[in-house]
Amino acid sequence: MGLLSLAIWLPIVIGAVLLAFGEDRHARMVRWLALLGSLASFLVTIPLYTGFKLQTAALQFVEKNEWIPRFNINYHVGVDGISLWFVLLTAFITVIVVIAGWEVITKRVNQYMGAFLILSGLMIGVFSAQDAMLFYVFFEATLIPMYLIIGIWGGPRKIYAAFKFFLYTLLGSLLMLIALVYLFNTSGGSFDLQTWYKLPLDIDAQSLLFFAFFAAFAVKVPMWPVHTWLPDVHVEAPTGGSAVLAAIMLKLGAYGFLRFSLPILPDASQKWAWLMIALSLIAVIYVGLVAIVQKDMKKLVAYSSVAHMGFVTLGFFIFSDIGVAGGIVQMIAHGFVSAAMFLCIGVLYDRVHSREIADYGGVINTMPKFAAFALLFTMANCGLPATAGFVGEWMVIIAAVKANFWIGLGAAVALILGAAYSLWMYKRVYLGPVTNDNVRALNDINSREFLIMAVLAIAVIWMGVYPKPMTDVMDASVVQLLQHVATSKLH
Amino acid sequence: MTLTIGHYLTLGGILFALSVIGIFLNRKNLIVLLMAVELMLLAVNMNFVAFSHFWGDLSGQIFVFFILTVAAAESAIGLAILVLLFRTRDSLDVEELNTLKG
Amino acid sequence: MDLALYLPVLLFILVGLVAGAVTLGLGSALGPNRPYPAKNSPYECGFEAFEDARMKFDVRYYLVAILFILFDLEVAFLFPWAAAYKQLGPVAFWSVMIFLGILVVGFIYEWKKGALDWE
Amino acid sequence: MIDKLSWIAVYPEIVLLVMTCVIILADISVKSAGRTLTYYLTLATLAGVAGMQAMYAMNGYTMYGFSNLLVSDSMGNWLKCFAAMAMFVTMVYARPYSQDRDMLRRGGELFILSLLSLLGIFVMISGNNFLIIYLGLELLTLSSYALVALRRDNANAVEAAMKYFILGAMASGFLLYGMSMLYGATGTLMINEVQQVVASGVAKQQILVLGVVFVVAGLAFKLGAVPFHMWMPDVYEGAPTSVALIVAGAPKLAAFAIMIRLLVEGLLPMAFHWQQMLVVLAIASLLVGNLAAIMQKNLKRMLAFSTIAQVGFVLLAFVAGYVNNSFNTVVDAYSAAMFYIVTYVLTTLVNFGVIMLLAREGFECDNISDLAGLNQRSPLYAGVMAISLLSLAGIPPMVGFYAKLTVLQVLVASGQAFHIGLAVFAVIMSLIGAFYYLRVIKVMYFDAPNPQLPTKIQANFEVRSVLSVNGALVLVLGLLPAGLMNLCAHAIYRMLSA
Amino acid sequence: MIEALNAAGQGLFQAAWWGNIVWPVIWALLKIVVLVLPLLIAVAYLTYWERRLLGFMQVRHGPNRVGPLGLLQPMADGLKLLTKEVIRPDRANPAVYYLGPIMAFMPALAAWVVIPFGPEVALANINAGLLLVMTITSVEVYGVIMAGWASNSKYPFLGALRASAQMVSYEIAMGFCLVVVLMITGSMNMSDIVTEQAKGMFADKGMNLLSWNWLPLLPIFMVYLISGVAETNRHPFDVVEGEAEIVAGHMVEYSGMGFAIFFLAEYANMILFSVLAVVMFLGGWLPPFEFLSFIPGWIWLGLKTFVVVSMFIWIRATFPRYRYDQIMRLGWKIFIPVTLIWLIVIAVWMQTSWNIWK
Repeated sequence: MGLLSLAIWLPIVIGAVLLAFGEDRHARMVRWLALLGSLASFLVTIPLYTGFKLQTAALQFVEKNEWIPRFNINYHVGVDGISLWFVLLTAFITVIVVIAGWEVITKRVNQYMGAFLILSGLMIGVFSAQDAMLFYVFFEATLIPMYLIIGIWGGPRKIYAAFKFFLYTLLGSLLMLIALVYLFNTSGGSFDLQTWYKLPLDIDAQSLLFFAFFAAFAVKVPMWPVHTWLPDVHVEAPTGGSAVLAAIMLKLGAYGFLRFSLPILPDASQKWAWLMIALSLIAVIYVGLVAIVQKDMKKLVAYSSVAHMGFVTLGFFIFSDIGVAGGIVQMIAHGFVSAAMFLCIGVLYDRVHSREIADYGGVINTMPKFAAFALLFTMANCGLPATAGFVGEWMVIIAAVKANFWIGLGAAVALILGAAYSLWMYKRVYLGPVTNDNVRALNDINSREFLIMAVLAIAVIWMGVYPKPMTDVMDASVVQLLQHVATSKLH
Repeated sequence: MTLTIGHYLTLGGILFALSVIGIFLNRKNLIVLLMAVELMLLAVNMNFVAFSHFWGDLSGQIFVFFILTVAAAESAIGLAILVLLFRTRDSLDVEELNTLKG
Repeated sequence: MDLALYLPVLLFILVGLVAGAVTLGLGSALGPNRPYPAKNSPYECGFEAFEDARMKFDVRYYLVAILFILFDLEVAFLFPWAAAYKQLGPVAFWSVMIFLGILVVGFIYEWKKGALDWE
Repeated sequence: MIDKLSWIAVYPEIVLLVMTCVIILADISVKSAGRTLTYYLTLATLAGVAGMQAMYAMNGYTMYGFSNLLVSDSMGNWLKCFAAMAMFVTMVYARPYSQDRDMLRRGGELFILSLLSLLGIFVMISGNNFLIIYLGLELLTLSSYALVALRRDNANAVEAAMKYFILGAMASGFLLYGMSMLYGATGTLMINEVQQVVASGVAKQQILVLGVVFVVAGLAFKLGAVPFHMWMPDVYEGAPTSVALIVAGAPKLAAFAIMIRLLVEGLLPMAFHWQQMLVVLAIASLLVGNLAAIMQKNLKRMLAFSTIAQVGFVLLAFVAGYVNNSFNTVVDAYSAAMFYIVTYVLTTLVNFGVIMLLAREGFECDNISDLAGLNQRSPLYAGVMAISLLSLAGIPPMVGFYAKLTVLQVLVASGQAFHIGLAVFAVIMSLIGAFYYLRVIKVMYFDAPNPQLPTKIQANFEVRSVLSVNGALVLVLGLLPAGLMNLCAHAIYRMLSA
Repeated sequence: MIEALNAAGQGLFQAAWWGNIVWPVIWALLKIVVLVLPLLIAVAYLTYWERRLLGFMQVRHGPNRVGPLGLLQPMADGLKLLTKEVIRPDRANPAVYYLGPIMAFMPALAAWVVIPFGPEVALANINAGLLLVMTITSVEVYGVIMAGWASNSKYPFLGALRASAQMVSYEIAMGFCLVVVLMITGSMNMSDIVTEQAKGMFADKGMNLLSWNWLPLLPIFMVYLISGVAETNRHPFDVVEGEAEIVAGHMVEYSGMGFAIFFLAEYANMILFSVLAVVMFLGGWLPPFEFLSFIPGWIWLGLKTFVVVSMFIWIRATFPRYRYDQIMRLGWKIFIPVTLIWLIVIAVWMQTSWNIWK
């Protein structure tokens, strides 16, 4: 079993083992086991980075075994520059989430931890699958643990949220399934992505397929106007669920564009790029505006996620190396930042049990350490230089300006909006005098929370200051991707 | 006028149609329903015998033999269920078969 | 097969029916007809008939009817076999032995289950 | 003289028959409330027969017996093997439930009739002649009618039995009428001869079409396709759950088999006609099944409508088999249908197993709300149920996903725009389907349990272990579906090339 | 002479196109009348004979006033019944009420169509004779059920249920008996059944008597005779009309000719079952010993039938009445197993080299 398989299956197996613990009297042991498991899973992914060969776009750590020979479906996994960081990010965030749920979750701990570990393995599977059906299986399977996480440990309207999440994403992916099957048939019986990259397709077929993929990935990203599930789900999901959702699950969609839409359907991508760019701009500007007026912190961050993901898709569909790379960097940065933002809200929510901005004020007075971290993450969220958020956003804006001034201008406006809602929220929640007794009674973060915050803070700053390791890894793959996009597949 | 295969088939068809109508339109008595079911099988027998004669092939008549058997077994079970039904609800009215619906 | 041979059968059935009907008709015609309510009421030991006579009755009668259908059918199955038994070899023998074997199993079962008891 | 091969071909059936007779006689002396002896003999028989069928299937010979009346081919053997296994599992689940409901005190009819219906299934699957298929079918359905009415003091059960009986008898009538027309058009009852005659084009087309129409209608009745589905919800709801499972499980395999035998082996040259009918049936089934299922409060009724919807998918696979006189997708299509039906049965067993497990004495787990908080009462059973429901919804990595995938694949592969449209339609319908399956999961996981119910769920060792294995199989086959898929493909390939 | 008559008749209608249809009908009707009239007389005198024989057995006279030795008694009875009122209860269903006795009477007559009076001498010497007998006699139960149901009165209803259940039960045993006879004969033709009995080891030695079916099929013969008694609801199986219990069973409400027809049907059935027993088991028209073959066959048939009928009456005089549960027990738990076992015995016998029915 290769390293990559280990990264996929170790958390799943550990998660399954956790599920076998029936009752909550083993909670303590379950927590430690989950932590050890997630740490182990994270450690397994480290060699993927250290052993990764730069300057090549080829897949690495490839494993290919027969899985369903009847449909020529293979267990084919491998990472390239695009997916490597997501694998690491996933494993990393899982550790954070396990720690974050340490005390908060008291009922059915084993299922909570197990679900996150399994989810982590499945998402790593999505990022490393090189066979379309394998990708699809992992992609869909992630819905199940997430559905349960939202539904069991979520807020008051959890059921609505869970259904909305599941059915929205399922609809999209079912259409994608037909696209996959169609590609399977036209490629003469293969689900292999590398084969599909070489597959000639006429423009009509490409367009239809493009929209089928669009249905799956745009919902997942989520792009405007199919983003409406996200705020609902974020509001109701438990903190850990929100963090994973924002940090990783949204990336599955954007990653799908890179793996499927762009290289398989270059002509359709070019043809419909205007639409994608338009939707992305609407996302960043309109959704940014929507975010400003939110009264609920989680909703605000959720809308900000939509806006940030708009940057990502914008970067992708400009088809320049800096744009695509910027999008990817933005995704990773957003992974850290949004996870951190949700965890911050979780810290407050655990104490006050409210997410209304109006219920807070002057938190900095009672929780100084926490407020400092929160400030850092808020800055990162609005893309301040030297934080993680800066790098990706600027790369995308530069690419946009190069391509078309007006697009660039729109993106830049979005940056200002981002600053506006992030900082305004920070001001209302943290700054100023203490407004009510709830806030007065707050205790500062404990060592466990401090640990999480610190780790995330380091990551955010490091990404902002020294993003080279990331861009180095992805360069070759991005170039190759753009070659795919540039090569017409029309016969 | 000589009898052709068509006559037999028409008769079979009429019987079959009658039984189907009997099953769908009958709203009064379950026994009639059971009789309609039997009539349906008889219509089929008509066809089989006619075709068997037409082709000079005995297998059709063997089929009829078995259909008759099965029809008897079927009516035995049908009657048994009917008795149970009558015992549980004192009525054989088709309209009253409405506890199960959704 | 000569269908003409069956003409007497049909006629005889008709004659049977007609004979019955004629005697009955003669009886009505020749006999007096002086009805009155007491005479025309159903027979009952001395008192007025109450409730419908077509009442619920013992379920065992149904059971007998159902068992009869099944057994009579077995007999009907045996008829052609028996008619041809002389010409057929051991195959016929064994197939009917299997048939009867299954029948016997069912028979024993219903016997032991008390389906044949009338006490 | 009957040759040896004939006997070899039906050896498992003979064993089943003899053992059934033995069990009938043995049951007379059984005194225990749970019919212990009958039960274990039944299980042993089922296991033995399943094993024999598996052996036959793996040998892969195609044997014709009794002047070609019967055929024992690898497809049939596998189906029979699965049917026997399904019956085995059903019996394990059914015993505690039935015992609680006083269905075993008077006699072991539950087991005996189940064995007889399995024999009917076997005969149906083996039938190479209209007569044999009909006889098998009747053996199956007659046993089923009696089974449904097994709780004779329960008004619902008896009403369900009556409805089942009337509609079932009518279905048989339709099928027979169709068969008589086919016989009239071709002059033979042998399925392969029918195909030859039809292919040669001598037969009268109108009579043939009439026959096909009635045969398809009869089959649709048996499968429960809309608009011939009326009996299914009532039977599922009214019958004792153990019997509902007997009706819902193994017989579906037989229904599939006779579809293959009649439509594919017998009437492939008429594919154009029956496929048109099946399209209508499939669309209606998907639509009605899924939409009606949403409105159900009764769990068993919901499962009935979900079955109807699943049947729609199976029919879709048949639609895509033989398109434009091309045999390219034939194997794919019918093996997809077979895979679908086999996995469906596997999954249904889990559903009903859990329902029966939860239904304690005096309390039926009939309503969806009765499952509330199952996860808190027993994570294992909740998990097993969730897996099976997700499988029915077609969510990977459950096996139901691959079933849908194979059907979609063959629909798209047939290359017709219309078929791709059908695939899209089916997918949208399965999205609706996902909604009501998820609703059940929601009830199990998100709702609080009814405080009146015991927190612990009692189950004997057999039920626990079989249910766990059964549920795990839904998942494991989802992770590694290759074996079963190949098996179906081989079976269908051999059947078609024979 | 008969042939000549037939030919003359044919000639009579030859000219017309419908001659081919009408003459056979008339001819058949003539033959039926020739058969039915003596039969009805026989039935009438059977009642007389029954009463005389019973009287003799119970050491009393029986009817002896009307005519010499009371020989006109049946005529007087008939006349009396004919002039009695036919009552129909108000609640009764008229059509079915009147159809009941007719349906009971018809099979007792119609079954005679296949009875052979000599070699090839039968109204309809058809191949499916045995089957026809079985089906036509089964119809009788309809008469009983109709009468009981149509009367819409409790006693007839219960009586009809009992009677039909009983008849139906014994019909199974009887059916098995017929199957066994059929097996060893290989033909459903009644004439063949008789002629088959003329073969065999003893028949070759002139001892026809011992070659008849009754000997090898003794248990079947016994079952058949007793079933015949039960089928006709005769004593000792006459609980359906047991006076002490349910008055007169399904015929309670009938009076005058309605009752008379049931009565006639019962006696006609007695004769029918006797003659069937004779045909199937006692060699039909065959003489018991070869040296007696100068006596015409129909006389032998009549004699044998007379003996069997007398046995019916003898049974009545001898046995106490059975309880209903005993009747059912006898039918289901004794006769069916016995016939089944003997069926198997015969089947095995015929497979061995000792088969005497080759």
